[in-house]
Amino acid sequence: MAIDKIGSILRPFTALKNLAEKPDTLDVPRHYRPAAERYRGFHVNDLDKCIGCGTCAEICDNAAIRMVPVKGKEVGVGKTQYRPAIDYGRCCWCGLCVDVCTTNSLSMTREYTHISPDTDTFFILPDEKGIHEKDFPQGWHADEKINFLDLERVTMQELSAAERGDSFIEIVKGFSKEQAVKEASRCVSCGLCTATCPAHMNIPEYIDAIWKEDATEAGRQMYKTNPLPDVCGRICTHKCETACSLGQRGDPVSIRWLKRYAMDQIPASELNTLVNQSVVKQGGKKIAIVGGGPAGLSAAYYLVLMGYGVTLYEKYPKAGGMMRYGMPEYRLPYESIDKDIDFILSLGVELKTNVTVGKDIPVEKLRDEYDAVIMATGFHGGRSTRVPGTDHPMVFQAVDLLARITNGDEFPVEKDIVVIGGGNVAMDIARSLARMQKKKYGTVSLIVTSLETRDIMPADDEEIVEGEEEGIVFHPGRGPEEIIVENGSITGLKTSRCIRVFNDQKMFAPEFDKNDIEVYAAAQVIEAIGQGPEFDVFAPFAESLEMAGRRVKVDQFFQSSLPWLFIAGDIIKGPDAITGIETGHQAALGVDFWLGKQPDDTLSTIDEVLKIALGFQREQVTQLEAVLAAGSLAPAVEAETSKLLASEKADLAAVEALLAGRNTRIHLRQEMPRAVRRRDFKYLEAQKPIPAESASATIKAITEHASAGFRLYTDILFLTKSKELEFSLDGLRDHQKATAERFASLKD
Amino acid sequence: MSDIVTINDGKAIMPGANAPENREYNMFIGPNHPGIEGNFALKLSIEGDIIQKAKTEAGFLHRGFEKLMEERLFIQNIAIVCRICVPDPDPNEENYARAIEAIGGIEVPRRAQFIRVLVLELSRIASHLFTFGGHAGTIGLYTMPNWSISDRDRVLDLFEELTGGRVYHIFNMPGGVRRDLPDGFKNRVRDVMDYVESRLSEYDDLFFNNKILLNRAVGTGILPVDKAIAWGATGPNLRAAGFAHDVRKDDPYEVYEELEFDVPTAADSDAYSRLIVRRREIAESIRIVRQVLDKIPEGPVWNKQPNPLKWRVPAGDAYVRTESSKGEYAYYMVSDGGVRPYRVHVRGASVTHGVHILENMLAGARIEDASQIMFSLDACPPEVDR
Amino acid sequence: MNSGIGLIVWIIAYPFVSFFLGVLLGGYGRKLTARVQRRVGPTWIQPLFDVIKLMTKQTNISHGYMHDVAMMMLVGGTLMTMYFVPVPGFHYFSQFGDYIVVMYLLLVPPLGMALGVGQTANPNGSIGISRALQMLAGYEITLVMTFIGFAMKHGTTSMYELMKLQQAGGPATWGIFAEPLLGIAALFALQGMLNEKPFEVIIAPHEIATGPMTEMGGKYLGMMFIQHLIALPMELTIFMNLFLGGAQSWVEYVVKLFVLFTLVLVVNAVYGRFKTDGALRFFWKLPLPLAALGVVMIMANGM
Amino acid sequence: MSGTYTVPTGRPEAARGEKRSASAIVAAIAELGGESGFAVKAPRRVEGRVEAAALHGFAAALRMRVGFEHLSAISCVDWLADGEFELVYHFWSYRDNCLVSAHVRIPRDTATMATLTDLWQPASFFERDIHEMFGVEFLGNEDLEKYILTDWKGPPPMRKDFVSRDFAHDHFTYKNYEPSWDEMIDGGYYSGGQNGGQA
Amino acid sequence: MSDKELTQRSAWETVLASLKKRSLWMLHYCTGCGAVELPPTMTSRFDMERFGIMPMVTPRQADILLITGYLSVKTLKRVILIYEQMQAPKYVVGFGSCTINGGMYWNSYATMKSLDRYLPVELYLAGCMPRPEAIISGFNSLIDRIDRGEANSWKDYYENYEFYRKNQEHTFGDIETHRSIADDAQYYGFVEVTK
Repeated sequence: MAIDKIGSILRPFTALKNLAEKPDTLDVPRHYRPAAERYRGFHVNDLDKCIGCGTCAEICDNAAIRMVPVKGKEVGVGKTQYRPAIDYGRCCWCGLCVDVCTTNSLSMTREYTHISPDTDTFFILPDEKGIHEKDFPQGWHADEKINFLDLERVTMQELSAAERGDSFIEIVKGFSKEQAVKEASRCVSCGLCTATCPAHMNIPEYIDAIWKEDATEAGRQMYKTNPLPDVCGRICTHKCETACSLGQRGDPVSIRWLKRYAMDQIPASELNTLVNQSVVKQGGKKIAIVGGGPAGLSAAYYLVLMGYGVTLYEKYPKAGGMMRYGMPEYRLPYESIDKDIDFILSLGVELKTNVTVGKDIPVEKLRDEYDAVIMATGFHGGRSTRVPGTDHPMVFQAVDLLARITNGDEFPVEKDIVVIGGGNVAMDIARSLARMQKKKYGTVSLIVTSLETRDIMPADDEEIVEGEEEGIVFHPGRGPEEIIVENGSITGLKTSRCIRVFNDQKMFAPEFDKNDIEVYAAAQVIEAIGQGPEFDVFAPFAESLEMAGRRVKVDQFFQSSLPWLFIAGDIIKGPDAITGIETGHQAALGVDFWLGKQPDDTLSTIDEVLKIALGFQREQVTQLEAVLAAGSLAPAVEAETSKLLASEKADLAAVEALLAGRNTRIHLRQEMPRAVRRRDFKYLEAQKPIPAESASATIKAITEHASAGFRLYTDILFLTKSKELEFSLDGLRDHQKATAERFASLKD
Repeated sequence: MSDIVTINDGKAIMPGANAPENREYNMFIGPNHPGIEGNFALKLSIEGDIIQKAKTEAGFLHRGFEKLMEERLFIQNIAIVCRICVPDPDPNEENYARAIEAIGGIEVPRRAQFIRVLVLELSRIASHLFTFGGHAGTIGLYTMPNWSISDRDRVLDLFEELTGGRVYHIFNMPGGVRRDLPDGFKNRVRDVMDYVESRLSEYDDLFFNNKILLNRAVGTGILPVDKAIAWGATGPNLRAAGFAHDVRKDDPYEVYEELEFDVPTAADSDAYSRLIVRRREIAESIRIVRQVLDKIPEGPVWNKQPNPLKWRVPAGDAYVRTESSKGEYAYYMVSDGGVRPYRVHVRGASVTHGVHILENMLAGARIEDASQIMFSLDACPPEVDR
Repeated sequence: MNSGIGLIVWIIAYPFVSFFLGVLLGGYGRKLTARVQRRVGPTWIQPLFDVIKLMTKQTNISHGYMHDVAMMMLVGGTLMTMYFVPVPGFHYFSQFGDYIVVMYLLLVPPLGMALGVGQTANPNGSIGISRALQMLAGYEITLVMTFIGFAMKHGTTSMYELMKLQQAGGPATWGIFAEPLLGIAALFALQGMLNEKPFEVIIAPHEIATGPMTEMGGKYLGMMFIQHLIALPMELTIFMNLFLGGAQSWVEYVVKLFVLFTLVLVVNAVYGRFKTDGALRFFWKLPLPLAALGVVMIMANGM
Repeated sequence: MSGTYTVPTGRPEAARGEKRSASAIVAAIAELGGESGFAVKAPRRVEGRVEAAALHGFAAALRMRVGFEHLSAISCVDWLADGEFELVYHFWSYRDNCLVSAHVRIPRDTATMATLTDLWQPASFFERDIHEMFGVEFLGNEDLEKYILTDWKGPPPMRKDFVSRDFAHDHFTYKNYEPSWDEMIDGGYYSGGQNGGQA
Repeated sequence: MSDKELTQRSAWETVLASLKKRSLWMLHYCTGCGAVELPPTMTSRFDMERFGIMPMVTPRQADILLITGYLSVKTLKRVILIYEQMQAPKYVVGFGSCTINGGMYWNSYATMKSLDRYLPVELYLAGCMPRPEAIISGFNSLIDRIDRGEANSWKDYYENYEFYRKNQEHTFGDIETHRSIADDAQYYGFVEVTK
């Protein structure tokens, strides 16, 4: 070792050799010194790629990211107009936001210098260019190999093709507890699903509850907007999953299966405690609902909770509508339907089955006997291709057959069958018939043809795959030409190749290549190209009822041109169960509005805020009035206070008007992704820990701060986007400041 | 009274503020004083130029880390733990990650373990180089900090390339590390190691063999081995007393067991010994780094952990120790099975060196040596304050 | 030039010339040190900027009357000394005051500083002053000893005369070559006088927070800087006059000044500082005995 | 300061000798009598529970008779729901390279504990820290005056019922930004009132 | 600052500013973790002495007060005293997130959140912590501001002392100052401030 403990006088002088060498100093800042390839510099964000899920804001340990609504950003399935704004008065450049980004739109550049006396410049809305609009090379960015997010979903256990091929036992086995918790843990709680779900279910909330192994809470969250969670947990079209932010780079969360898992954990006997609704019978007001499908049941549920007397008319022997009569049992076991329906009925809904309104009981009678009628008759009429031969008795409508299967009615099942149609109903009937063929003949010989090619077939992909596993042969992209009938019996279906289904205007206008002809041998043909309403029931009002195309025209309250008649379900929107549930809910609210009662069952956040704003404003007015009444003010102060009082009163009126227009609630819920709403209120959480009871308690605590009142208004403006409100932001800001100061002076 | 600039508690003490016959007077060193490592203060009671009594004062850097960690998610804490010791941040990340791994039974891929060792040793080199600069500064040899701190910058460049950050790396994650080595990184590490090694001999010429250093440091601040153990000295300060305890050897973690290195010790336990032990540790660290580069296996660098927003660590507790450049660095973590740590206790290496050992050693020392003694202990105030 | 208008011009201009030289030397010193430290360093006239900055600061602290007077003493004393040190073309005052006067006057600035710093009541400042006074016991005695030797050898105490003698005799008679023992001792003393490492114990930022300068800010510190910059060439000139034969032209003067200062600087750059007692011990152990030996040898030769 | 405590500076006899395994240490602890709840938790980690009253005796015996010379740390955990503080003493043996963690539970409302400063000097720092951060009294420790939180007037901050976020909100003010991209967003950005701030 | 003040500068002041900007001394005080990037900035790799910037030991001598990151309340108190002891003109430079909006310690009970509520801040540098290059750029930016006569933030402290005092008191309760700010304000030629 070159160290001795004697020390040296001369050796230090070797340092003088540096006099002849070039200094070590870098010529910064004259020359920019490039940072490393992975440098964590300022953020950049591809604003178009970004979906505004806000996961970056969630993971930020410094609360440095705030989601702000950017103008011109389209809102759609799985997209909000919100984008992250970053506070460099908070950021610690850890890059967790980049690593967790669901779309990989967020990254960091190698830029590292920002100097300013103005703190406002440290709060930026990063775009593709970065803080100074300069082109710096990319720095820290997402790594292919390191994924914070769980991009792969937990595989759902299913019966194998062999096990399920000849039986109607439910295919999906459902999650085990571990699987459910694991799947639930994948969720980033962005709430894009809520925005997309027709019923706006509190999806992140119930997934969170499942993750916390609290199925009861999950159920409670579901029943807030969906009284048929058991059913939806099985057959919902799960549009939410297309919106899921995890789907951007991986598999979306299995929201539907999680819902099913949670509801499976709750026995029917506990449903009542779960919902925990005390039904107050109002008496007097009675509502008739025609159709016991999802829409009717949903409307019945919410109306009965609001205290109306509800009678449900169902033409089949059992309630459930398409859920029962249009879904094969292997997808939706009857117990599940019964569980949901029995619970709704147990709340006091009167069910009249085997009653066909319009035939057994005239609609006029309902009109006269009840205060309102909700018509939710659904799509029970199958559509026909109308090609030659469709009048043959061995040509069936899918919906009819499905209902017959449910009812246990006998019908012929031939050895070779062709199903026309590429939707989920076609899959349902094809797979049901395949099972029956297997049972009867031991083999499956079933062909499905559809206009759409495989990639654009409307049926769920897993349905097609499973169908193939069960032995169904698919011939997609073929249009039916003729059902060949020989000697009175069907021998086959002649098809031609479908060149395209939609024209340039995206309208349904199929074109065929008549030279490309194929014939599929079959003794039985099933048409499953869509369903339509049966408007017989409206016949008496045909003249007075306004129509919008093939559907009944309704206003925002789902009220038809006949004031007593509300419409819900497939006949105005859809068709699918979850949309039916939502329209039923909205129609119930519409009825309630029409009948002049304020609903208070499921206050949304905006309502709570509005109410608090109201309280705050009233408090202001009361205080000012009290001050004025005391009368001990100097004349100048008194004049000032009077002015203030007047303006406060105007504000009060504005808030009252806003609250009175209850329709805002209905529509706002659809426009605002829940998570975004939640994030907007995150500042409230940051100020106080969230009390266990409710978010509203939190918000109430906030109103104690006069200054927070102002924030409240800005949020209302954000939420309502109400430009009509008479106060502008700037005015409000000054106004609030002045108010605070004046109050301070008044107290002296 | 006029205001004078030595500030502490807003009071300035005049010489002879005590009774006139008493020659003892009080003097504050710090928090604003170049002779103090970081933001820290010494209250000295002096007679002549002999320190009679010394009392440390900390808390100027207190941020309440242990509290902040309880209010943050497990993943969020990886961004803040490194801030606890600024010159040598990586033992914090290491401890935090390893505590969670111990509680949750999380495996770390071997490649990641090697990378962690690489990071820890580079951090040790950087920290020691920093200390040399500080120590040389206390005796007024300002050429040395200019050299060693700019050489340290070479190591920081490596960190920047590997982790994306110069000082705070935020690189260790429970389950592994955040990124793999960049292309060609090994060669650049080798280059820098060669460079640092070549510079060490120049340091020897300028600094470690400098007659003035020996004049100042030999025999200054002696800490006998019995006292070193009794007062809880660890790390280089303990080894300078001739007691070869090294957490890397005696409580091995990551892959230290597979690497060959010596534990340098010295006998005299004075300021010079402590300096020389650090000087030799750099050489050992370079040796370790080279072995890591040779032995590092291919493979993944991170075992996937759950979605960070919904990441629960099972209930349990763990006490993990790491050999930082300052000494024994330990974390005691308790998890109650939630998404946030229930309690994290940070036992910085300097809680003994920077407080009681310093106080004990200053008593009886000359005022000129106070600063040198503090730097020779390499006390890091943010570790004390947290 | 040592009479008439030329003299008046000199008297007025000399402080500025000296200050300018000090600035250049100071800047050179910082630049050279920087290069040893492998960095670029400041501009060559950086000390000028520093002084301007300090003198234009709005200084509103004063620790009392003595504090202000002391600053006058500091700069005034240095200026006074400066006039008695002969430089090429200007030795008017050195005929009135010999080296003994210079030695005496050299004590005025530290005294002024002591008074001023004492007023500030800062313990760091007090320690710094006590260190400064202790250091005097080190380098001042050595310096005086070397000078006694010279005076004995040449039989004069006039710096100008000594300078002239050396210039007449050529480099071989330069003190450093003629009396190497005295020369080496005086080099150490110069290092101490200039307060450079390893004898820089007065400022010692890490120990006593710049000692006497602790309480000085703005104009006060500016005054101290000016004093330092004027004293720098002056102290070097004293050494030059005694041991390097002074200078006959300004070119020679400046060259010698820089060469001499370079010697001081390189030592400063590669060493740390002694403790106060260490520095004193060093002076008493090496330079002082050397000087004494030199004196003894001169006495022996003279006898 | 060295005179404040009569801290033993000599090394105990038991600290020298052959290296023992973790299970041998468990046995050695059991031999001390009274403490049988110790078990090997992980390699080089032994853990057990000790009654509060017995801790000092246990620690002394551990030092003198088993040879654990190094007090690595004293940690405190606030179990608010249980109404207890848990003090965890981490002892390290240089002889055996093994850590013994002794867990002690004390009631939260009357939190007192015997000091270990007479055995280990480092205990002084940890105890003062726990006193400051949790409010635990250490009987016999003469140096419990405020050290880190000298300017602090609130409750001991590490207690679970103290919420840092609340405190920060009540006592400090956050920035109100008026960013330049205000017009890029719907409704315009306004960071809110006095207490608005980000979160 | 304002255009008015710019135009009011005499030629002499302009020249003086261009000389004064060449020498800036910063107080050598590590208030927070950003200080770890100061040694590299001072030493040979980045060498800030090129710009005439040097570390200085006491507040009396310093022109720049660097707030290197977070300030615990305990340090903040000292920093305020230090600032008051510095000689005008003096410049506060805030390092990193923590001085702007609390940074990563936004929910800490022990650190202040916005520096400009306690002291007038001349410049902020973004970063956690700013790299030496950024620090040097920051100093250059400060030099430019001095050259242009814009670096007048310190005046605000004496003109609006009430504001700062109020915030200081809100955080510390009562704070004992060494200097009479009213006297200082008078000296600097501002309107007398009631203490």
